[in-house]
Amino acid sequence: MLPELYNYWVVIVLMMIGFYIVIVQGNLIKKLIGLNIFQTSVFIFYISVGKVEGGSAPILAEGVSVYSNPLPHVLILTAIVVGIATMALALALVVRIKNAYGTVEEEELQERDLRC
Amino acid sequence: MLSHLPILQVIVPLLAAPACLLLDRARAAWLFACMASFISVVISGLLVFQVHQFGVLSYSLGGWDAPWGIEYRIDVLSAYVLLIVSGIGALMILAADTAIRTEIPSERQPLFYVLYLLCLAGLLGIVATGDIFNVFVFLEISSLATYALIAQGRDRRALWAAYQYLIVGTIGATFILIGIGFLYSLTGTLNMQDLANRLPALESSATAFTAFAFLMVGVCLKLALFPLHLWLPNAYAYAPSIVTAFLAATATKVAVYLLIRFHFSVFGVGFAASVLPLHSIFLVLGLVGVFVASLVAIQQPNVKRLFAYSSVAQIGYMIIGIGIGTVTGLQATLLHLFNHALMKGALFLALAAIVFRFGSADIRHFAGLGQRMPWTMAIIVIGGLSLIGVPGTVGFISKWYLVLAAFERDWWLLIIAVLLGSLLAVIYIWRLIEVAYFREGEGEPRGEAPLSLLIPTAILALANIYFGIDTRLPVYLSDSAAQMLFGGGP
Amino acid sequence: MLAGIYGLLSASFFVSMDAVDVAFTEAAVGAGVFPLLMLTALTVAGRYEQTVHRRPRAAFFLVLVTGALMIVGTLDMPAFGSLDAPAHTHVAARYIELSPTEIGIPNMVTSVLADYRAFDTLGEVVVVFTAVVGVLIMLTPGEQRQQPSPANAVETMRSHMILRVVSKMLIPLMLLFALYVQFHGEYGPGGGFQAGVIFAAAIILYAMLFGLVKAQAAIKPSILRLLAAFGVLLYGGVGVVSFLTGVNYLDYSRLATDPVVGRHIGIFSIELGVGITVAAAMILIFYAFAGYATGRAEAE
Amino acid sequence: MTALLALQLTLVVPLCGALLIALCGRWPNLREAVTLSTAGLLFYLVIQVFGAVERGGDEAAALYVELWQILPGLHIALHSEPLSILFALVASGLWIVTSVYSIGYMRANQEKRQTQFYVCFAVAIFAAMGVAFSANLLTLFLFYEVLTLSTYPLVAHKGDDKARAGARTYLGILLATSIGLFLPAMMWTYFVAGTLDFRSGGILEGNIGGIGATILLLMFMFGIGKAALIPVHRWLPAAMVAPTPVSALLHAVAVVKAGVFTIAKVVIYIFGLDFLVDVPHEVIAVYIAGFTIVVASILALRQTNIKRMLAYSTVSQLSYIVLAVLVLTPLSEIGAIVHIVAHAVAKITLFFAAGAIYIASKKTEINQLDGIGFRMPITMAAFAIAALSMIGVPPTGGFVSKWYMIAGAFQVDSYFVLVVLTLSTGLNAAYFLPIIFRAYFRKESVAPPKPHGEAPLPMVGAICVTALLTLLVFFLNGPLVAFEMAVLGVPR
Repeated sequence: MLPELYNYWVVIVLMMIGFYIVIVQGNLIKKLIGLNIFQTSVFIFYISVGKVEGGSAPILAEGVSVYSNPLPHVLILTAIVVGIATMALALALVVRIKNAYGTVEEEELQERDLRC
Repeated sequence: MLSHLPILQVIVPLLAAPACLLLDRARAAWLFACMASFISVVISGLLVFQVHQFGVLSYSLGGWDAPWGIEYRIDVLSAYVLLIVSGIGALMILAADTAIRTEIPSERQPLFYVLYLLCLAGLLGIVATGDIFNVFVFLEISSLATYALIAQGRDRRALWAAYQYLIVGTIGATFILIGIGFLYSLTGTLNMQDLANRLPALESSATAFTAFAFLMVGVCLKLALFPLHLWLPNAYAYAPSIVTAFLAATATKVAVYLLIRFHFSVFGVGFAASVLPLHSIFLVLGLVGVFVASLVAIQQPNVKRLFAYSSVAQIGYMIIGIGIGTVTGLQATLLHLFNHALMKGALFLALAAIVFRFGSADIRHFAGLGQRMPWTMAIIVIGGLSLIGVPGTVGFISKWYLVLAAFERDWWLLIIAVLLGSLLAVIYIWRLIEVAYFREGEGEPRGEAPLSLLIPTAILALANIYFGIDTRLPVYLSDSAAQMLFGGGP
Repeated sequence: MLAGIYGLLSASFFVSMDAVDVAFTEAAVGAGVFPLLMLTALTVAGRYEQTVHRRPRAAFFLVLVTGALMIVGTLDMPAFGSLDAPAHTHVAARYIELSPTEIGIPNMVTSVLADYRAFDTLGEVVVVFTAVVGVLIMLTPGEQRQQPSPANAVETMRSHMILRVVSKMLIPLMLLFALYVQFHGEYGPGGGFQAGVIFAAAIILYAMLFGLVKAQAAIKPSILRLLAAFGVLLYGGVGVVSFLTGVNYLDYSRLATDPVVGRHIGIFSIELGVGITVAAAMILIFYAFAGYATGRAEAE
Repeated sequence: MTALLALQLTLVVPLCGALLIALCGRWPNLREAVTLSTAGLLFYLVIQVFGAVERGGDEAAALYVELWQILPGLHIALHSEPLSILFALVASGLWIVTSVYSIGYMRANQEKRQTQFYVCFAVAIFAAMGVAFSANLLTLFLFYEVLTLSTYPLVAHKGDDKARAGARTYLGILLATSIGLFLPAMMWTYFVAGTLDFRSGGILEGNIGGIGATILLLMFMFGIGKAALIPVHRWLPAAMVAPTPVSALLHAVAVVKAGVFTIAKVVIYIFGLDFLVDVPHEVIAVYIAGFTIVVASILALRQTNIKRMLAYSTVSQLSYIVLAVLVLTPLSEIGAIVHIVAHAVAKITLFFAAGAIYIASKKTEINQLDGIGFRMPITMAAFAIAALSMIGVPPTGGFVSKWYMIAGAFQVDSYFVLVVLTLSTGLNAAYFLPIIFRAYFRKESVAPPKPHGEAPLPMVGAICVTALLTLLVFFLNGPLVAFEMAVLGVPR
């Protein structure tokens, strides 16, 4: 079973690293990088689901009978775009936060809020 | 054209948004947005009627039948929620023009309306679609719009709140995405109906269980179910008042809808019970949520925050309703969806009026408000009574059904707990009333809020009373929806 | 930088999973847009940081639980790459078998993306649109608005003669390539989104070398806004047209007498919509960030 | 006009009246005219309904109208039966008198916001009518709350800190009790009984037993805060800050009467006498009521301010009614019902008198009253009559009701009740007689700055009328009692 599933497990490890960073990191930008890793690994997970042994890219071609599953690819195309859109928004937020607070560290943010 | 209503419901606001950007003048954008949202109300009304007439409406996009194409599927439940969301959305946009005048600089206002419409469209899309991945896409549309909207609050903490919400929300969405991935790898389909047909065979599989778990956690993050509620109070407290009002009245409702949809329609009632004691978990979390949140609410100096916590508590009630696990319980939840939208809508809009006058919703501004803004305060009182559950208001109806459901189960402790919960509500409402009516206001006197803000608020407040007396519509819809959900698939 | 490398890595991974389209996109996004955004953000936010980790243990535990749950979840999953997994046999099978004849284009990803699940893609475009509006509303300075003057932070590269010459030649090529990707999407990997990103990249490069002001003079933000909105409307409009032809939303079959041709037209036009919106959005986002940065640079 | 129509109009008329009053606010005379005519019309309508009930038979039975169905099993419905018609008569009748009186009072006192005053008053009457004619507990609850909310502005009328503090206690206690106890008790009742309709013989029998019934009974007794049992009585003295006509409204016309009326309704039509007899420890409730009577009387004894003293006397008098209701014998029920009327007319007289004294001489303390009897003979005469009624001396209404109470107590030889009644009678005498004594048999210690006679005419007129009523209750008790027998299903 392990050889069959190792691929997923690798992905999961990667995913969890990202997740961990998101939770633990105090620096807002690093949080986002963590989030990005988290999401990307989910994409990989999907693509792995779509992989077919000995299949080739799902573009019609002569002499190819087995194609990989196009559906996950489509979903992930969408998901990637969603991800990058989220990132853009998040970074814009960070920029504004930096401007308003003068820092992008969670601790400092909180204490500065307490002060005012 | 009538046959296209399901999709029109979503694309009218969806396409109105970019058109709104083209206008690029606040007033024009506002009028346009009003038009679009009122059209969508009409559509949702027609949809309710159609569903009532012909039963479930299925609309296959691009002409590809499910499961190959994306299907829009309107049953009683979705029609009901669509009605709530679009109705509230329209009322809020009415008030928006005045409400944001003081809160958002003029050159940003057109963009504000664009985002508002996008958010509305996203929420409607989540409810209307019958395709589980499509849910994810529209969830993100509404979420992104929401983050941006929240960040528009004047207090810089709004930015921080928006960021937190963004992180939590994205994690939630990703969890849902993972859940979908598992489901797909297990069944090879994304259509809810199709899933519902294929899942029972795989009930025992660990993958199905994991998918279920991830979907539930993801939704509960969005739903701000205790203890995952931490993002909500800040977001509601610092967002522009109108945004708060809109979100409080719609976003959480849609999240509850998703919960119910996944739980009952996709996986089926039996599933959860077979793999884990979900209902008892819901009961416990709901109860704890009600009490903790209410207790915290009592100590809040900022009234917006106070009602934000009370929202968390109310969500607790809805979850309890699901946790009871009977038709009546579910009906109580559905009723509370409707009723809570009305009361919180009225309350937060009233707060918007107060913010409009005082610049913040701090409780010290409430001193002497009974004389200064009699109408606004009267509305707050009505909303408060409704929140407590006094007969003659909608709050009573939902409480009534909740207690009824508990009674059918002979869970006296639960009944007592629910009633105690309402007593906590009495306490924090009383705090407001006391300050507003029994304390002299200091500072220069300020007048009543402008009519453009007051009228929508009043409409909502009256709705609180009207639907507390004439309960036929919500009771009928929620009843048939609950019946259908327990009868099986969507 | 690291992020960029990570992006490239995952892209290459996608290739090995023969998801060329995804790989292409990820390459464009993960290695291109994301790091770029990061950098611009960093120029504003500054590099300074203190490394405090909050409640690492609790977090680690949480992560562990989640991971374990997922591992459990995978246990009952069909073996990796197995042919007969339901994922491949149920819905996807039809796409692979029938799409060439139904849609009549070789790239199945495109046909699924732009036809079977076209509505998802509409949603995707709207997401991009939402993001750009969100960025604009957040980075449009309020009342205290300053025009970025020629002397601004993003113009540091002016001095590099070689760079400018090279890129002068490069930029037109990129634009051409973008167009190719745009219209060739039906046959090879690629499509509206990728094209849009590349196009945007070209403009952004231009902006970096010749300064934001020049770039904004060349391509006005106001026009970009219109384009961004127009793309979405075009996409949605196609659906509306299919109403008028008396079929369901986004059903292209009646756009021409022959359904297949109709679908070609439909796909072509929506891909165009995607491309326009994405390109405009990306450029606008960059403008917003850069403009904000310079605005603050002057404020200090 | 059919009685059924009249029944519905009793709700419509006061509301329209309130609306008109609000519209005519700018022209005082017109406004007062509207008030009076509304009051008169309402009284006429109530008489119509009364007639139907009096005639009995099908017509009386048909006096039921369902206005609305909130949920299956939850109706807003009106019904008229002897008990309710009596309350309605008292409220609507006294409204006329009070309006006349308050016109005099408000003008003589140059009160502010008079329009608001009259509007709220009308709304309060509307609520009282609703309470009287409600056919089930839910309807009653709704109007009960309306009554609370509509009287709040009246209590806070003066608008200074003292008034606001009083109003706060008033609203706080009444809302808290009704929402915290009354509402849950109501829900409980529905869930066990499956209905909330008032049925003779009660609806709880066989549906709830043992200690549960006792708890439910106590929840009702304290939940109905308007009945002012100790310890939820504090709102009543607190509300004394209000202008005198309002005190009259609270103590005689609507509010407290609504409280005891509700308790009577609950005991008679929800529990049912026969069932309540079997309820364990039902006697606890009796003790609470008795305790309230005695303690409140003692407190009244220690008051120096006339109105506060009257307030405490009300507290104790209310518990007479509750006590009598809980003795659970037909005779005692009659006593209770008659006492609702007797106390109403007597207490309103006392308040009117107190108000008159205040207006004429600005005196509010008991020890200032030396010799007042010679300056204001009519007022004090009325005061004396009412006081005697409070004590229970013939020929006043108080005697009749007390008589039936004692008789009822004898039927079940409940000596506790007898002791309480005699004791409290003594106490009442102890705090009323001194006033009369001062008024007539002491010389004025200091002559008032400016000599004064009686209060303005409308007030004196009103006082005479109510005093007369106090006597009438005594002389006309026969038909009254016979009529009320129907409440207990005793055929006439």
